[in-house]
Amino acid sequence: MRVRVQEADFDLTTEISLLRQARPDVGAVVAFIGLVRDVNAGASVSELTLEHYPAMTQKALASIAEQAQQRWEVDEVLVIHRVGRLLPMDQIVLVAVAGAHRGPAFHACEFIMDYLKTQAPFWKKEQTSDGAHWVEARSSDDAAAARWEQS
Amino acid sequence: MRVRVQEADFDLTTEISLLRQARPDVGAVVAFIGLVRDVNAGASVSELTLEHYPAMTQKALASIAEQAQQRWEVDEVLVIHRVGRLLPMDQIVLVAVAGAHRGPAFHACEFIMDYLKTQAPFWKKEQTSDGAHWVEARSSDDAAAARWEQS
Amino acid sequence: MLLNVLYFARLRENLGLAQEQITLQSTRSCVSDLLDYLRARGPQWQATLAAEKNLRVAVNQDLARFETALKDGDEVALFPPVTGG
Amino acid sequence: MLLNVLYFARLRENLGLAQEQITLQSTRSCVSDLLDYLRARGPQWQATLAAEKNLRVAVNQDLARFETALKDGDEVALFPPVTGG
Repeated sequence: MRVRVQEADFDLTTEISLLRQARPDVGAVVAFIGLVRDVNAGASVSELTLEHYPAMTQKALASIAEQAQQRWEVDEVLVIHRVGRLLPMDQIVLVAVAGAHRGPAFHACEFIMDYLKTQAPFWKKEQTSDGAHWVEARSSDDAAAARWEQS
Repeated sequence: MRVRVQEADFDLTTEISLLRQARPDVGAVVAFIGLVRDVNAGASVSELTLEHYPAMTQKALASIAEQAQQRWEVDEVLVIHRVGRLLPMDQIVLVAVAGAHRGPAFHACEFIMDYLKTQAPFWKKEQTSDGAHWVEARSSDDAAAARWEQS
Repeated sequence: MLLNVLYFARLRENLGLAQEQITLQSTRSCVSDLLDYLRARGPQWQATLAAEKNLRVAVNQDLARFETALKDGDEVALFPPVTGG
Repeated sequence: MLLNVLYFARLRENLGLAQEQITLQSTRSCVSDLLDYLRARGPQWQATLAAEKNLRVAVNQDLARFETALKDGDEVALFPPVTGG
């Protein structure tokens, strides 16, 4: 399990290669890439600033990735989340899961994203045509995370 | 919708960049990468040959991608499938879906893979420690595709 | 009717044939009629085409059923369940 | 008990404060007691911390509940619902 929080951009080919390195038993990689959109809630976005809670971020992401590895048979998990100033079309987050088969890899990747969206301490502030404002949490994200709760 | 069948390898960063090109409204990309495993059904695999039905392949993949775009709100779909001789750890297939939000992108990507596995005319022949043999279709793939049938 | 028949993967190997042209006498035939015609060629054909659960068919490059009707000039492909991806 | 209290995002901006040390008199307190203490500071604090549905808390870097018990030396972070990813 690899977790990184960084200002720098990341390269997909490089990161997926590292994830699979020396794992010839891996048959499936599922990757999610989150990107800065130039519109949000109807306003055009010129810039985004990502704030986080450094002491907690790594711990929260590692815990989410660990839960995924306990629930699904997957071999490797990578989470990279950027912080600082970002522009439209910039990459924000990469979640990549490698395993023998695709089903568990899809589930683990979507689970990590849904939990990251509701439990990892990041906050977005947008510069829009209407001024600067903090992005509102979406109730659809809470609903997405709630789907995974075990009865 | 872009569909390619080729012997050559593909580069993830390049392909995802092309997919997102000039689409600043894209907030989510989900990518699946299928890889040659060095083991299958207990035997070690030294080489894989992928045969296909050229006149049908493009048409079948395009139809699957189109169904996904009709069912989920996604912006761009890319499918690349390799044919010919491949070695363990080689990339076989890339399915990448770009859209505003992650839920539809995850669903569309998994749907395309499940249908590709059961409907696209590719056949794998493995060279293993037990000799050469055609890979058997997996009933779990039929079950995965059946999940998406609409009632 | 004249059909262009293609064989892929294990079928192509077992039958030793990738492609052939076949003329069916009837003007109203479906995929099953073509299969019956082929099975009558001998034991190797009978054995290779016996188990319908291991047989898939495409007519004019679209997945089809054994009861799909055929018409003059159709391209019919016979192959095992697919294993790509 | 001595607490290290952190504020993030909208809370940090509204309160004009990123971090402070707070001494609660009681030896048995939970997050809600800390919130009551903070709300008593004035209208800006009252307003910013009023809606619990827009408030999340972490104790020692783990997400916690308003009824989570606090102990001497804890790091308590208050912030709005997260919006990363």
